[in-house]
Amino acid sequence: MSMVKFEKIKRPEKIGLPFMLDFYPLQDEKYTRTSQFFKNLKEGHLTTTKCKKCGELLWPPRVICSNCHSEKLEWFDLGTEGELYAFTEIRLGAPIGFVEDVPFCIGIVRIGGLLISARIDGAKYEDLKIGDKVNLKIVELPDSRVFYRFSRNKEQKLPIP
Amino acid sequence: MSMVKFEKIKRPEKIGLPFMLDFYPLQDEKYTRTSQFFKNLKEGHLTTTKCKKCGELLWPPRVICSNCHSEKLEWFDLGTEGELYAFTEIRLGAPIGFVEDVPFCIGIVRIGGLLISARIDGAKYEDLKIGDKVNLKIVELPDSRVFYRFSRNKEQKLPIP
Amino acid sequence: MRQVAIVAGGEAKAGRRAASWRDLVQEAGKALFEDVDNLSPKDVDSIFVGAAQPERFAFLSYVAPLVAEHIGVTPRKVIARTELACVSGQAAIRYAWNCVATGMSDIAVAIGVEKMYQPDMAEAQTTMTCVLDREWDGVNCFSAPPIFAVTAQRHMYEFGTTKEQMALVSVKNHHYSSLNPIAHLQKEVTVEAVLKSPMVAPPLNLFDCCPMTDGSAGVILVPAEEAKKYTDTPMYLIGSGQYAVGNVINNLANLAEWAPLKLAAKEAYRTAKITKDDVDIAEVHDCFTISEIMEYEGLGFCETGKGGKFIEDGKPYIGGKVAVNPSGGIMGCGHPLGATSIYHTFEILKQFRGDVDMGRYVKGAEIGIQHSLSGAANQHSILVCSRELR
Amino acid sequence: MRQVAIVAGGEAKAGRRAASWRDLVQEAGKALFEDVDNLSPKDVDSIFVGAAQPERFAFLSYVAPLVAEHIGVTPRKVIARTELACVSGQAAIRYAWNCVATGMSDIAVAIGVEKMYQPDMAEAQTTMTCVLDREWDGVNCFSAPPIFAVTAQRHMYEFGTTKEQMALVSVKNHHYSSLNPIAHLQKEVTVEAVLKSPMVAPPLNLFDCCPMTDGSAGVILVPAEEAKKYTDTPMYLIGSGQYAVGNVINNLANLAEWAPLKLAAKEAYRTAKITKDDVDIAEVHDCFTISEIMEYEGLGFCETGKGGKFIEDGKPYIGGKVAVNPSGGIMGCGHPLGATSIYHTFEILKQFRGDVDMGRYVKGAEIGIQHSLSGAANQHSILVCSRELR
Repeated sequence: MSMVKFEKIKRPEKIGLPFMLDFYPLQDEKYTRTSQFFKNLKEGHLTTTKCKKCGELLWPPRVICSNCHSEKLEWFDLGTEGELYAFTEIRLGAPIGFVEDVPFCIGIVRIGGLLISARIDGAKYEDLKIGDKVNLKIVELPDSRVFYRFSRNKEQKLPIP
Repeated sequence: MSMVKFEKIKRPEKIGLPFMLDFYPLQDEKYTRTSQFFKNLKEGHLTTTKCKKCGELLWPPRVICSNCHSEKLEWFDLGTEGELYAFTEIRLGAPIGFVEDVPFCIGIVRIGGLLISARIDGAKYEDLKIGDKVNLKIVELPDSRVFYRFSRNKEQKLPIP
Repeated sequence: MRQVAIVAGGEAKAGRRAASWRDLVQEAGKALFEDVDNLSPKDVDSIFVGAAQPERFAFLSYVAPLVAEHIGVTPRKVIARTELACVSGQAAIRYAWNCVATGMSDIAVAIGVEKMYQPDMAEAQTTMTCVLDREWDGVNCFSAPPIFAVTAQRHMYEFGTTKEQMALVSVKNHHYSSLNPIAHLQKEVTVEAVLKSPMVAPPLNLFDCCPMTDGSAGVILVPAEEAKKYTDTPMYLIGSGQYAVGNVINNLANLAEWAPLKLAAKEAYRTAKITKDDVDIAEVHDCFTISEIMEYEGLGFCETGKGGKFIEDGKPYIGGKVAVNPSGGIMGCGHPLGATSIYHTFEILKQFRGDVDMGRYVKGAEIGIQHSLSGAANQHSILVCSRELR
Repeated sequence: MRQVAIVAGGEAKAGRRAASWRDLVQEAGKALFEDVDNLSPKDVDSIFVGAAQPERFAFLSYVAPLVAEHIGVTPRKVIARTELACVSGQAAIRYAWNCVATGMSDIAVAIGVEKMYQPDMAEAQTTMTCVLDREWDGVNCFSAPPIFAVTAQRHMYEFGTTKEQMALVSVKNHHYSSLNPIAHLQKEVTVEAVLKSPMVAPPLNLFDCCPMTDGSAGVILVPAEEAKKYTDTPMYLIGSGQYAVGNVINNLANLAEWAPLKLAAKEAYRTAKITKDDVDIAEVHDCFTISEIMEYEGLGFCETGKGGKFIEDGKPYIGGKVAVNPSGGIMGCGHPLGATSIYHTFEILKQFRGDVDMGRYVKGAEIGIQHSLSGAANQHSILVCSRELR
């Protein structure tokens, strides 16, 4: 036993949030052919791809129409007002990066003919009901990525500072 | 566009090394039925399980013999001296947690009838050859976990401070 | 093409286990071969491993050879892991079945494993969230409880299903699991206790949700004509159905009605040459109470929207119209993702053998179905098992 | 039991792509259906997805339904993902084959995808390291280059194989890939350039190693008797072999001789009713130069230990004893893990059709094998493809 050498080793204690725990999509054109979606979002437009050939509205955005395999797609503006199709509130079990936000509402919003999941800001669960109008809202991450949320109209109607 | 609210959100910049990037095994009996292996290691013994029924030496340690399915296993001391069966040196492409150590040698050591992979300390690639004797060495992590390595005899023979 | 039988099963105790994934696999492997005569690991030529996310839950990929190695099998015909989230285990059985049917394999093990407890449960929750489209739905925290919460909300909204009806599923399944020694949860609950348990994601309380569970279970498949060499009580695979629509929330068929389940059931009954009325035991995917209610509907046991009344009327109990989850289901036994379908398939074999506590025994059962769903309930898989070769 | 044919293939350009995994899948899907007459995504009843580690490389699990959704397929018979590390794609084809053979599926897509480039390459390297037993070998940084480095070291030690012989593999495969428009690397290399390239893990230089690659490729399988409805030039699956020993380093058969490969090859030739001498094209797993050398040996093209001399003597070139990796192999085309075997299977179909650059065309080929290995080369899988139904 005295023959065996023991050595203390060190390791980095903290690391940046790794890719495999970072929910927000990579938005740079180095990583995705649909980076235009995020450019549009930065300008306040929630868009998706629509097939010019067969007319299919595709969500999430595509590079090829999954209905007819055409590459002729165009960006379609979904507008800024949606309607709550369903919702809940995260009270237990949030993933890393969202634990600090608990409780918060999430829901499925009917907008522009689609059903899109999203955070619903500006309301508690008890304040919401199916059919409520909600408005597009855009959040900016510290690293300059963006993502969409919705907020209940009440919040939305306040003047933006 | 003026209707759309923009909001900056924050996220934690650094997190502890998550489980899914932490190579060293969980050693507590809350997580493994072979925690005895690590207790033995803390006392300077590299051990594994041996089947009392069929005599099979099992690596890595088991709770059930994979040869005869007996649960009657005993801890077998592999000794402290091994022989290099093969080796290389990590010069490019080390994983997270080991990047700082580059370059370092790793190898396959013949010990106690087994072939065990391990870090080989105390030598550069050019210093080593197949058949070299290497000695058991135990490293202690900041969180009190332990793991085994081997080192070339030369290093081993130095008095331990 | 050969017909195929399951001749043995084995399982580790399910639960929050002080054990690693490889400990669990060894326990299931030992139990599996103790359950069969004249057959050792060395006779097995193929292994089909069901595992959902070992890459994250266990920081380990390529688990199939490690599983083989730990239970003493040397695959010389077929080996791979199958992943279909919560249905990974049934997918493994399905492929084993096909490979034995074609003759590519003669003796196959299908074994599932999942180790879900890890030091940081927020990390495990993160992992659960990448089962939905991580970039478009997972990012909004739609993991299992929230997607089934909105499903329940829509079912309540469209059909008037009540929280009390949902709670009855939890009460029933905890009752049966209290009689099942391998179950994760072995305590009965009351409707009141369900309704008073902490709210996870409204309208789902904690006892509307299955627990996080560690576990492993396996079965052995052989050609039907060989089955009696190994056991007096084999179980035959006689049909199956599977159907999937898109998993992105926008592309789901409907939240309140599971069309893919209806189509999978239709195909399962067609291929097995049975009707819904022939089903004696249904081991179904009760990951949440609302799921089982919608499965009564989707499997044709009652009309769409009437699932709540179906349990209120006592129909899915042993002695009722059809025994649903006499094992205790996922709600009571737990949900070690890659192993769940295999635990439930083995349950049907144990029922056929009469090898269960009499308080949860379905006497005289001839046909059992094992149903699993995955993702946002966009995909449904059904196996039809028969006590007799048909 | 039905015989099975591959009637079409499609692939995304392999490389360091400015594209997400879902972009790649869409590209492969479009190419796949453009390669076949009278068949649209809506005709496909089953999808078999090969993917190795999307949970980590793409932070996404349960990719099978997403792949289906993105290429326009609604699976109504069979769907799952298969994972067997670098062999995930061939495992997908194997299951598709069995399911079409039994009749569970009539028209199946097997499609593989892997997106390997991500913002932090050290994170990707970490992910590569959990393919070996993470807790006992991965922890020591035994990922792909080091395990093949020690393999090369032992092969050199036991048989006198030289670095120059290994470099010839890289030279050959880069030459063929320079003629392959979908290949990741399209520049030729010299022996000198290989030997002077940066040392990754001695004795392996950078050009002894395949690159990290993004890619996706698919094939369509139908019953042999239906094949001519879709194409004049189908390719038939006529045999296969697979063999695995333990993946923990201690439990490998031997570093310098791949016994599992020999056993898999024997089974593949037996089931296909051919001998090694019938093989015209061998698309083999040249993840490292040493791998291809050991595959000459394991596949029976030369004696054990003589692989180095085999290439020195010009035998594995087009016009030699057997055309090995006329696609450019993994070395030249790249290695998007879950898609690799499918790229190579499609290559054999293109060769049979004569649909490749004449500089890498194997004229008159009748039999092609697709070999893939995984982990610490503990597992080997071989598919035997024939231009004619046999």
